[in-house]
Amino acid sequence: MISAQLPALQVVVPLLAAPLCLVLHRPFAAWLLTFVVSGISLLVSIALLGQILEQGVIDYTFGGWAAPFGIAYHIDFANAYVLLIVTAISTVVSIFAKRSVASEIEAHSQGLFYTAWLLCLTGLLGITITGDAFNLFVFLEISSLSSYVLIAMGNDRKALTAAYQYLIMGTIGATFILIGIGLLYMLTGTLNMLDMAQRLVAVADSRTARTGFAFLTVGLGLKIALFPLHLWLPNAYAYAPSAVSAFLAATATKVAVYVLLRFMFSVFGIDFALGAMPLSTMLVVLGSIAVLSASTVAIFQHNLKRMLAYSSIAQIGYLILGVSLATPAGLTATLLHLFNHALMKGALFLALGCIAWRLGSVRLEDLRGLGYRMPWTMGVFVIGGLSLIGLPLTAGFISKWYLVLATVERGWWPVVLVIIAGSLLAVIYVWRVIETAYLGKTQEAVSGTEAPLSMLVPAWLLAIANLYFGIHTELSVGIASQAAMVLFGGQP
Amino acid sequence: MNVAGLYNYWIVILLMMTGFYVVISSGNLVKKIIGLNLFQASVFILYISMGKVVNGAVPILREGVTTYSNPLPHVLILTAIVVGVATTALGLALVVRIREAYGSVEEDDIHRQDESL
Amino acid sequence: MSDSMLFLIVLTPFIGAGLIVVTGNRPNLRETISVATGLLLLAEVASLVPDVLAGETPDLLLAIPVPGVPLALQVEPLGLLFALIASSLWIVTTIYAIGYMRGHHEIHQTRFYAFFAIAIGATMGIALAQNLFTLFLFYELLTISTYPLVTHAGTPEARRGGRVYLGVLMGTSMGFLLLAVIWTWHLTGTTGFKAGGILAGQASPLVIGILYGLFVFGIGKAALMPFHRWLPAAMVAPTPVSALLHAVAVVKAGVFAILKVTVYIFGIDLVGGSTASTALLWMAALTIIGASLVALYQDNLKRRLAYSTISQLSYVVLGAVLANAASISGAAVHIATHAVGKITLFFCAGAILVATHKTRVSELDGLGRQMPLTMGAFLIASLSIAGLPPTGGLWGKWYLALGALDAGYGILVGVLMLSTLLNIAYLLPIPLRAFFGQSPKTTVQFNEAPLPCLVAIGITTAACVTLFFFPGPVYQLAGMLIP
Amino acid sequence: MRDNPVLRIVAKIIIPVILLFALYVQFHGDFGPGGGFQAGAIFAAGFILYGLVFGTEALRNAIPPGLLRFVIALGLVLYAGVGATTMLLGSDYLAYGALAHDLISGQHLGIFLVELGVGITVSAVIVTIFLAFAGRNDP
Amino acid sequence: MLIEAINIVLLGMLVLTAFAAVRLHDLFAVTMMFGIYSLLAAVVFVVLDAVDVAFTEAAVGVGISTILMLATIGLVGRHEQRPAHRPLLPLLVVAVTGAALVYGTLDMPFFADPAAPVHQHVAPYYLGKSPEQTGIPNVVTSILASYRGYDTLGELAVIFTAGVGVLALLGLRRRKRPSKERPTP
Repeated sequence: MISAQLPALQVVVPLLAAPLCLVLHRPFAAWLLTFVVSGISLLVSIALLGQILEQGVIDYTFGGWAAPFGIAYHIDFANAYVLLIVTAISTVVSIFAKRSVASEIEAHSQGLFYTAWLLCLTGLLGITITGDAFNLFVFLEISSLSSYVLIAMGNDRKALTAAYQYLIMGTIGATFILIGIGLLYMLTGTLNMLDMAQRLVAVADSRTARTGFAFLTVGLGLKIALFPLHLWLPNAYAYAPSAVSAFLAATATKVAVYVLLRFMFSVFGIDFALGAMPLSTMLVVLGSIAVLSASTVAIFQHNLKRMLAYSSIAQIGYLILGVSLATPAGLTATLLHLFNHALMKGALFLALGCIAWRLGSVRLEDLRGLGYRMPWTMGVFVIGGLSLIGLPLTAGFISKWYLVLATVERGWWPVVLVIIAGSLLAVIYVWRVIETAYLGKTQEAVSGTEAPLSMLVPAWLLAIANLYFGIHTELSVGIASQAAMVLFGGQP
Repeated sequence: MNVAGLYNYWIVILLMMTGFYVVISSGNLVKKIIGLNLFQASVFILYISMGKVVNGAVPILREGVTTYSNPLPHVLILTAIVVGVATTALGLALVVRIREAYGSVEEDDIHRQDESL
Repeated sequence: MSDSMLFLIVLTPFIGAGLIVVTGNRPNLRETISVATGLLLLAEVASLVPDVLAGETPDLLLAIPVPGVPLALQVEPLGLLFALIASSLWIVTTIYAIGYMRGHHEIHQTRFYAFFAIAIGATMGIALAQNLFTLFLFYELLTISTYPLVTHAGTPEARRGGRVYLGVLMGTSMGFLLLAVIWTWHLTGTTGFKAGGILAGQASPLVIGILYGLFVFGIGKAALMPFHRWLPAAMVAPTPVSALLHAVAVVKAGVFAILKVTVYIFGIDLVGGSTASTALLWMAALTIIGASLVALYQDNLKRRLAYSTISQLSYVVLGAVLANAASISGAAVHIATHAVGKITLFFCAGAILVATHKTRVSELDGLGRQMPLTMGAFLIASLSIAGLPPTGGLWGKWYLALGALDAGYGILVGVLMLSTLLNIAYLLPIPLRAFFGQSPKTTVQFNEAPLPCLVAIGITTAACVTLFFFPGPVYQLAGMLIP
Repeated sequence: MRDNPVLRIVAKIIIPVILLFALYVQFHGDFGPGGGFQAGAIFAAGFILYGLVFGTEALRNAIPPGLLRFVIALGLVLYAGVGATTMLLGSDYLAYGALAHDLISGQHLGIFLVELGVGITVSAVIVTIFLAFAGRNDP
Repeated sequence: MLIEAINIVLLGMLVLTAFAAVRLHDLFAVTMMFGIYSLLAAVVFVVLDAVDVAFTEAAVGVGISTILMLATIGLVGRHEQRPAHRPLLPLLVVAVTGAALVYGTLDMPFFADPAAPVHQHVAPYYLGKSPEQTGIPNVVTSILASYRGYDTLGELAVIFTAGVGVLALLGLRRRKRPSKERPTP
């Protein structure tokens, strides 16, 4: 009985927890609730994945109304996979959050912080799991609004402007998506994605359909921070509370990418999305520019959170390149990197969180000699960094292997060069940090010790995950390729 | 082609773009939010327009009425309006805090202050 | 039995590193462990010799990160030869390092020994790699584990050197080598080393040419011009590092990898026939002559030796690209003979530094009378590098020359001759000035370097001479490459 | 204007009317236009008027923050709780049919409850927002 | 076509109000324009048979949003700085977006066309089945609260989020002069 209700529980548990968290209000209680609920969601998503491995897709209808009249969930490998990423990251990071948040946010608003966290989780899960276009929009707004709040709670006044900028661009994006959905509804008369996909076939070759697709793509591009729509991202990640940077960097853009894929492959169909439209070429160009320009900018950042933010923009470029290949291999590479990048960015941002907790700063100059004062923290950073560069035995290498291979198969040599150039630039901006931390002259004045265990453990969990999924890839590659096949199969 | 049936949409598009223009052109944080509201309100009109049926009636079922306008867009927009006002409230709260932190709500001033630091 | 031995061989140095870190605060114990690890490692490697001579090639699968791309080890003659050289010289170097590091009062000695051991572990991994992926993995690991050794001093100069080192090595490996590996996999569906090569008939000559170029330049550790800058930059490292890693382990790993790719990925027929090979031949010849010329003008002793190394490495590349039986085995032999010769030279340079704090050739006048043993060893090693009897250096050059003639490149013999003259020109003057030059009036009396250093120098010098009279074992292994 | 007797009298009379109207809108939504959201807005308007006339301080003292947070949460919990109940009763989330013996009355009950939930949270949130903004006004 | 005539007039007035909002630089006046805009929009909704939406738009647009904006202006000042330079890029963006939309309309079903897909597929089901399935004559309510009740739950969560956000950003305690946030190091 419970197993039949899992799809609803996946979203409803955190949704129901949010108001409780608001009432509890006490920092510790709120944190505990957040952690437990994240954990439960993780278990649920694992169970869902298990069910899908057995029985293929899962359909769930709300209010007992059959689709397309009611709202329906439709879960296959693709979104089960993303659900797993989101819940896992939320669980790990929420362990970390306890001490980190305590040091960055006043006690009386921590309850609100965790409430917003739960809402953000709810939103992200809702977006990922739903099979209904408008329901997607609603949950998109839940996650967006809550992430504006989370970012604005950073203790630097720039966090406010960053959140505002994100709010404006995010709302423009959401409105574009609303327009896109409206046009699709106008053509098909339905909001259920499956239904929409079937009815769209007849009317796909219409100017309205193309416009709708264009608006959806631009709107999602804003959420994905696809170059040149990325302007909101650097400050948002740089000035948000450390835990939030880690959580959002590892999940938010990933979910948006998933939605884009869902619309491109499942609703419109690969031929319409990448065949009929010049989109593929556009994506290649934008992705390449993103990789090169953002990586270059990252080299010159002194605020390391900002550096990682730019690196994220570059990594999004990789994801988009994989999509633009329009081959199963390319899509597999994208989905795989979705997961691996969550691991590496999570680890890196958590490491910075530990540093911020200890030094109250994440500026490069302040890291001199930190390699000896915080060996464990820097250890995480090194592993994450090597994974970002893509050295063998790290998850990053696996991503790069598949991405380069897919590109070589397609014979797009210039793109291969772009990918390689990107990872060489990564070497530079990662090594700046490592060199400063280990070879920089230590100023004796600051006596630093390690971050508390409750922060190191989750950081190391992710670091080890980076290594594990660099060696044992049956799980990650397996599911990613399954998901890619599902998406290529057309039906969500 | 006969475009008489589309004039309505075109005017709505003009409205949308006016709002959109206010958002991206204005340097005042409050006015941006107002622009956002104009933009969204116009999108609402687009949705409602597509729900209209000639000689249709308000979709509250009663005897002797056969054609009703399409209620679904109405529902969607009810939700969208609420989402919109929620965004507005949050945005304005941010503006208030920014004003307190920077003493200004003009983008240029704020940028200048951040640069100067 | 010998299968699991492969894993042990790679694992041993890492365990050693761990123990070294644990015992960091008790130097004597730490260094005893270091030496013991070396001996154990050599024993393990030696235990493989019978099997290999019997023509077996034990292998071992560790993991499969990417379907069809296993992480696996396998021993074959060339790898065994390389492993033997590296592991045996490691012991000698450790003994030397004890004297050097203490005599020179270096900081962070634990870190030094630990990363040194890790670097050796990576070298073993390269030597025993069963496929390109495994090779690439340990290749990168070697780069990273040697970085802290290069930047050991932590001075701005060391950091600058470290950047060049990392930049060139990682740039080439990620830019070219990884691409080459993935491309090979795309073409053949495997990355395993196989006798006779795997690429034959898999791609057009043009692709083969490009691919071979990617490999040869991608393996930046071979220091083929124009990607040689990292080697002089690495000379900021303490001398033992320069001696073992940048005369033996790292650079030899490079040329070894090229040899292996040539023999087991392309197959010598493919390379011999490929258009790219001619171009690469000239690139190698150019490096041989060019680096020697540069070496002539280096006053800093270690830098001069570094450029000499660059030139000598291209002998091996030359042998690989000539790709016939004689040249390949000549290359293999040269790996061995140059190793002992060059490490001796570095030992001497280090000994001089420890004893007199002198780093410049021009300062060495008359030193021979105060440090006769050191300078004597230097003389013999110089002869070995130049390839003159009574030293082993002769054989490598001999077979290379034969290979060149077989391949119909008579002119390359001329190149080898010319480079011999240049070797003499930039190496022999040093001992000569030391023995017969006028020592400056300041009559400071220097002593020989610490005993451990001298012992090490003695061993390697002896090896130089021994290889002249008994090249048999080395040649036997080398000969097995091309049945 | 806080010490304007006429205004205070009028407010005293109007506010209850507003609240009543809100309730009407809340429960008449099934038949005519209206529903939880509009009702909540109007209901909140009553409080806001009170705050404008008698001073936000008075309003703030009337409703302690803890209570406000509780009410905000209450509405959402009520709505989500209805869904959870139907789930526990063995049917899909928000399938009101399970709430009563027959579908129609189940639907009625369910819709009544969720609309109520909407009304509660909406009014509480609006009052909160009003107080929060007004709180910034004080010199 | 009386409806159409009214519609055109209303839309025309909307355009005028919107343009006024663009031109004006006194935020108080701009807010007023927005209030009027919402009111007109509400009337348009009534004309288009969307009474519930009209009701809500009136309550929200004219009511809550406008009050919020006024409150904000009261706190941050009512005068907008004139932009120094002519904003050409925004104009371009808007032009392109608008053009794309107009292009999109060309294959749209005509306004109020009963044959449009939206009136054929899902909506008829609601209009037909609502009475016996939910027993509620106001189809908007039955869809809102039952057929798509889950959306409404989400909508409520959005409102809830806004409440949480405002509490987090502004708080309820009356604070004296707000302390400046710590500037970046």
